[in-house]
Amino acid sequence: MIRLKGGRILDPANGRDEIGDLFIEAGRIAAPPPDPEAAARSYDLAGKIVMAGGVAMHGGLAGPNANAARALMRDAAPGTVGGIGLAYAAIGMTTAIEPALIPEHAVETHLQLGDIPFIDKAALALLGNDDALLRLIGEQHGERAIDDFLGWTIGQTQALGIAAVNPGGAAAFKDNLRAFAFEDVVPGYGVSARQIVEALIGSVQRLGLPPALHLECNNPDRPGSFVTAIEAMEAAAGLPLHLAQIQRHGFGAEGAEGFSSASAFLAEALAYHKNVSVDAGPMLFGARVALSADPARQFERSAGAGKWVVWDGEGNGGGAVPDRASETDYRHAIQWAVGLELCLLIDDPWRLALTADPAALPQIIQWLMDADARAECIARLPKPAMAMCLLPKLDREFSLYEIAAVTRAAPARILGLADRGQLGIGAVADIAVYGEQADKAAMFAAPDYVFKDGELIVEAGKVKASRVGRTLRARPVAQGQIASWLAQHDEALYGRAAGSFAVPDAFAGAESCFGDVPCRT
Amino acid sequence: MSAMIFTLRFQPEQRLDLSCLTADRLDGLSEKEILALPVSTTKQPLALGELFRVTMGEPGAIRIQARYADGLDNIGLGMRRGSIVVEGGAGAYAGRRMSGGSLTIEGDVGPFAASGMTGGRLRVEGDAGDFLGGPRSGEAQGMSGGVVVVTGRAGARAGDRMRRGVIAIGGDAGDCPGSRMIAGVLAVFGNCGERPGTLMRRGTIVLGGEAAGWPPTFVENGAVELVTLHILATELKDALPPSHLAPLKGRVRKLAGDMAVLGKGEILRLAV
Amino acid sequence: MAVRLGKAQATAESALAEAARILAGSRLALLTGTGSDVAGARAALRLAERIGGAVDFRRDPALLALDALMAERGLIFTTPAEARARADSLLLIGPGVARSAMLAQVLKGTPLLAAPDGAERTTLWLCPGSAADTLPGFGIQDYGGDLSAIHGILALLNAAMRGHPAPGQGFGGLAPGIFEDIAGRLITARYGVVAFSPADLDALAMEALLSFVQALNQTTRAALLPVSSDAGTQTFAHVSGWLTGFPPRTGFMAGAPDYDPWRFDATRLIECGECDALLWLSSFEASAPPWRTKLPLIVICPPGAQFVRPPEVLIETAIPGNEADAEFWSEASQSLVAVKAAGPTGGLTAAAALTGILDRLETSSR
Amino acid sequence: MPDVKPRGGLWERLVGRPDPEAGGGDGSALVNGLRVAHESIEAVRLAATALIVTGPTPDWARTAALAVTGPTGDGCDAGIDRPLSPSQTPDGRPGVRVLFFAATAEALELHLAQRIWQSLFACPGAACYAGLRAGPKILLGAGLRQFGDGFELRTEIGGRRLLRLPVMDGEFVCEAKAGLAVAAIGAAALLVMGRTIAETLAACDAAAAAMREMPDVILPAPGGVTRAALKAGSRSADLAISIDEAYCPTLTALAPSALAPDAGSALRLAVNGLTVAAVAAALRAGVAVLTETGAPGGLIRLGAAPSSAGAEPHRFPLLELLA
Repeated sequence: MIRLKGGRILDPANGRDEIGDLFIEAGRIAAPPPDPEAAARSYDLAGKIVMAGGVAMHGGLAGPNANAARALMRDAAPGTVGGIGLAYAAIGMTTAIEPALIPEHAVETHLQLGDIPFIDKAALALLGNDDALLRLIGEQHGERAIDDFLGWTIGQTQALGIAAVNPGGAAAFKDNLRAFAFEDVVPGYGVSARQIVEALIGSVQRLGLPPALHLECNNPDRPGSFVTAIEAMEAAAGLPLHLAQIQRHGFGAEGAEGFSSASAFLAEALAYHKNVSVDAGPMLFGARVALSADPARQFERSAGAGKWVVWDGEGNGGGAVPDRASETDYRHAIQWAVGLELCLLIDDPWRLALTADPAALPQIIQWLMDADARAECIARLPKPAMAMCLLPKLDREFSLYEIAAVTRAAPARILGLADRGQLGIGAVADIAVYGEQADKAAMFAAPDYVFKDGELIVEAGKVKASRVGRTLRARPVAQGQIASWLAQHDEALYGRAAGSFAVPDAFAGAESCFGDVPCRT
Repeated sequence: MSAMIFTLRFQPEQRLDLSCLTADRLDGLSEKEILALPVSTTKQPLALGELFRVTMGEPGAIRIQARYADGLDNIGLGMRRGSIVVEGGAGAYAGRRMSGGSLTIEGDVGPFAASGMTGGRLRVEGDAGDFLGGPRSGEAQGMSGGVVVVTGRAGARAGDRMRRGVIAIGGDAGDCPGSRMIAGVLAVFGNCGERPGTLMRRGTIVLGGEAAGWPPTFVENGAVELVTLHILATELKDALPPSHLAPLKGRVRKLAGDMAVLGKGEILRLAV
Repeated sequence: MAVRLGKAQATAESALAEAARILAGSRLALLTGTGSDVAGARAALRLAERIGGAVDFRRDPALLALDALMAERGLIFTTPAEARARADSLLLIGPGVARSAMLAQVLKGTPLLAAPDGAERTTLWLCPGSAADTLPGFGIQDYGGDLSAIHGILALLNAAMRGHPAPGQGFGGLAPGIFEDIAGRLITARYGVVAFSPADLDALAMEALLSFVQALNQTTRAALLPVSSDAGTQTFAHVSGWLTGFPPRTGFMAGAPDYDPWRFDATRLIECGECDALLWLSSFEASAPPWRTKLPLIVICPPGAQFVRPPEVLIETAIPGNEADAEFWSEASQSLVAVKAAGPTGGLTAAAALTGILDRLETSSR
Repeated sequence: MPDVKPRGGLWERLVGRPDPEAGGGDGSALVNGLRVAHESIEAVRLAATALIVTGPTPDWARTAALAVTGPTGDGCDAGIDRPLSPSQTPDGRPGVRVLFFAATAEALELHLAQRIWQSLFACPGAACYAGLRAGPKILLGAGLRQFGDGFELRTEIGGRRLLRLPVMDGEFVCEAKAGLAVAAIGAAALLVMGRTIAETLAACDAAAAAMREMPDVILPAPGGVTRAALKAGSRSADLAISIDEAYCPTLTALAPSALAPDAGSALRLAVNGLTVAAVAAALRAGVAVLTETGAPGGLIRLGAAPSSAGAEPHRFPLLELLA
């Protein structure tokens, strides 16, 4: 038994903010033993902040688009799976989600996830532009068929849930439609984005998948994109829905440049639609590679880029486009502000998951906790851009408790991962211990201790133990009646056996790395 | 103060990485520290002092005395100032990413000389290998500044994806000189191989002799005298013999291309 | 499945120990061959890192050029399945596509997604060479053309599509007007796919094709479909990508991977005598190194390879997907797939052999 | 630069003028019979640059230089600095170094663009390069590119970024940017008074010739000498400037005069230069010729021309130029 003694425990899931002890046994948080002094190891955490290991909701960890980004970054510093795992672990994030597993590339995605060290992973299978789903909806095969198809997809791809990125839009892009709004119809199917979203939300709910539908809406980054996001919220009709990367939908068309912050509208709509959770990933300035499973958006972005990868898959596809976010650029300044505004305007931390590249997260936490740090950055940005934003007027500062919520408790709850993001008895002993510092960026960049499954993996910036985590998956009960339809469909259209991309329970020569997450009932 | 001289005593069983021999890297180092600099390119470690005799001097003026065919890599890698003279040949990546100063190789150089160079002067008094001034595989752009003069021949793809600067080759060039050029000036005073200027977007290729084969997407645009080539002659007047440069001041035939892509480049043929 | 030390039969244990001894004593060991499955590639990279060796499982210059193009300019491509279902206009370049079973799969399909009314696909073939008759029954329009003039042909095709001035006469065995004709068909297509085998083209020709397709996408939709079938090397490139950040040719002398396709070219390393030990890994086919060399040689491949000189260490292994479960690159889907062994033999896998060598190194270094 | 003298109040006009007759005690000096006043020449800060104009022959280079420096009376002083041999020009052809001065860098860019497009572009064989390469950069031929209508080319050689515009004899080559002279000054003017018009003009001609020989300066007035004296304001409310009656020998009885009593003529010698040192050298060369001419040559008084220099003009004490 390990004892973490006398730290300030910040555990919003259990309503705790108090000085106290934590006990770890067999990789889990344990009840205090009769004799606390008998613990085999004890860490004196007086003056330290103790939180659950972080949960990164929207990682961009693995798969063909990560490969494309690596190729394009070859002359800089391409990321490796080892680097990804280390980067998360080093800042105390112990679970990360690949939010766009492309079913046809499920094997490679899981092979890569399996090679990411330290942390636990999970993937969300991407649907919504694939012929099978569009056909099932368009030809009105009914809810049962769609449920079956989703269940089958989860099983084949060993995913935790379902995601959709620009539903219908990537399919329409193959038909040369360069923009696709919520009510637009995919040529050839007669199905609108609304219908796809409604079908997926309903089916995910009926299957009881741990996370709600993880939706990246249509028309991101454009002026007026907030309307699309609000349309999606309304389409959910009270059922759980998660809107991913919501900062890309916080734009209006006001001002001389026709591009402005509309985060207030989004935040107001969110306050009303309590069934909707979001993740927001405020951006940093500097060089970056835009990764996405949305080929339409990636092609739009490629204009002016020196090099870029865009590909059409059977469903989504995607691409990677390197660029640079510049402090002198009007649009980039607005985009930066909107990401932070949304976090600051959303009152309910339980419906907000903070997401960012691990290298960026500590800086973003600082901006959220420290209005002066924001003001410093605002002062460097174009004044006309800041005039079209709310950020200069927002003085909210996140507390440590709220940070614990949006980086731990809320994402775990949104994902349906009951055993993490919290420090209650029986929870997975994923724990990050930070030394309190005035500079929050420094504080969150370098935890004193990180425990994964009760094992000390990072101490004062040094790796103490290498380990490979689990990949979390759901196992919904599906009727399986779709199999024969799919077999016929894939053979006729694609000339392949349905499920040729299936991921086995264990890869060759290895033990199964999967951990099952119970479905909601 | 006098030059700092490095004399190779014997040829080792591996290539050497001599990127440590630049003014910036040597400044402020003691002789002992210099002798301990690693030059190995395999897992068998080698220190500079195991192979070279060092005469201490001013790191801003380096002389490398070595007859080791093409085994000395990365000479002048990233150099920003000072001068380096190699009495002998150099291997791959000579002058790669250099941004200032002057590097003179008195013999031949291997592939990727002046790769990614942004400034300074590289002079090769022998032949150069493939991809002179080009990007390393996987990099988005080649040379983007500075002047390269090769008095002998150059290999294939000289000036590949070049963006700025001047490359002058006194002798012949291999296949596809000026491939994918973005801008800049590449002058080949001898003949060249197949398809000069393939996929060039902008930029200028000067060709003194014949090409072994032409891309069909360069179109004839008349014969004129061009002041621009007078400027090039001035730039090169100390670097190449007057007999090479004289035709630059005469009439040249202009080919525009590559029409397969943007088509804003030109191949200027001398002595027509 | 045999294990040999020179000409002599040996135990796996002694072979692994001998291989470890050779590699541990090397100054610069080269790991090369025709590749392996995911587990084999992963183990080979771990071994290379451990011994500070060089890795070249990208010996095919064509695939290397495609990697470089992706890194330098990017790519715009689609998958075989999507091409089959959607391409209403298919342009084949070069004879190499005919060797691809994947391409035949694409041709067999009907582009239901592009033309729901059942319209036929238009398939054009440029420079088919002697392969012109190898894809019968697909109604392919054969334009002819001389593959050795492919650069000029692609250049004229690009110029025609952009409306740039270019000589109006024929080129490379193609009649005048053909370039406008082909460009016009792709511009008016709903979804055009340009399929090629990297083996037929060099880096500049592939870049010309990419330029063509990128420019087409300004007005209509089109994508490239590179056709390559080499499971072992493609698998290796993927695994190397996610583990090291680079496809092979990489070196691990300094610990961190150093990507340098020129320096770590296996043929160059051997011809210049820069490496002093050779590990040949070829999991899918029984093949021997193509070089005559006196270097100490370790071979890991299925039974049946013919050697000029018996390797110092020969470890025969099970064929991935056939004799052992494995994950590897599938030509048909152009992605990694997990394959259950058709007839599992329980024989040693490449991954097990390589991990075995690594274990011996760890033991001896302690 | 027009010589504009502020119109003062009545008090200044009647009392404030320096008395040209006050001798000895006013600190002036007498050199070769010429009274050199204890005054300071004031020069204004200007934005300036130098260009190298080249042509196929020395004559065409000179023609091009004259065309581009031709008087326009538009607030830009331009002139020839010196001819250049082929070995001194970037393209190895005969050339001429020319200087341009304007009130601000923005105005200078505007004038250069107009002059290059209107005269150099049309001049056969002409090309133009930066004559100054250090300092902050200004655009040469700003907007010239657009006249290329998409056929223009850009080439960089030897650190010079060249714009190449197709013309009927090949290409017009114009460097994209030039360095701005950060310490340029101008309108530094000597006021020369003499007995007769002929004597005064001859002396000024000789002085101007000596001044022009100096590097990095121009004498912006045609011939280097001007007779215009101007003041700010006028009796007519519409006019900003008018003649300055104080310096006109025909008005000595009608208005307070600033002329020496015997002076039958006054002329002004103004110089612009890229540096303070260059202007000082040119003034010194002029003063040397004038003092050598002195009273025997009919000169009476050498003073500083009235100046309109702004708040912080650069001052050259006249007596210090005697050395």
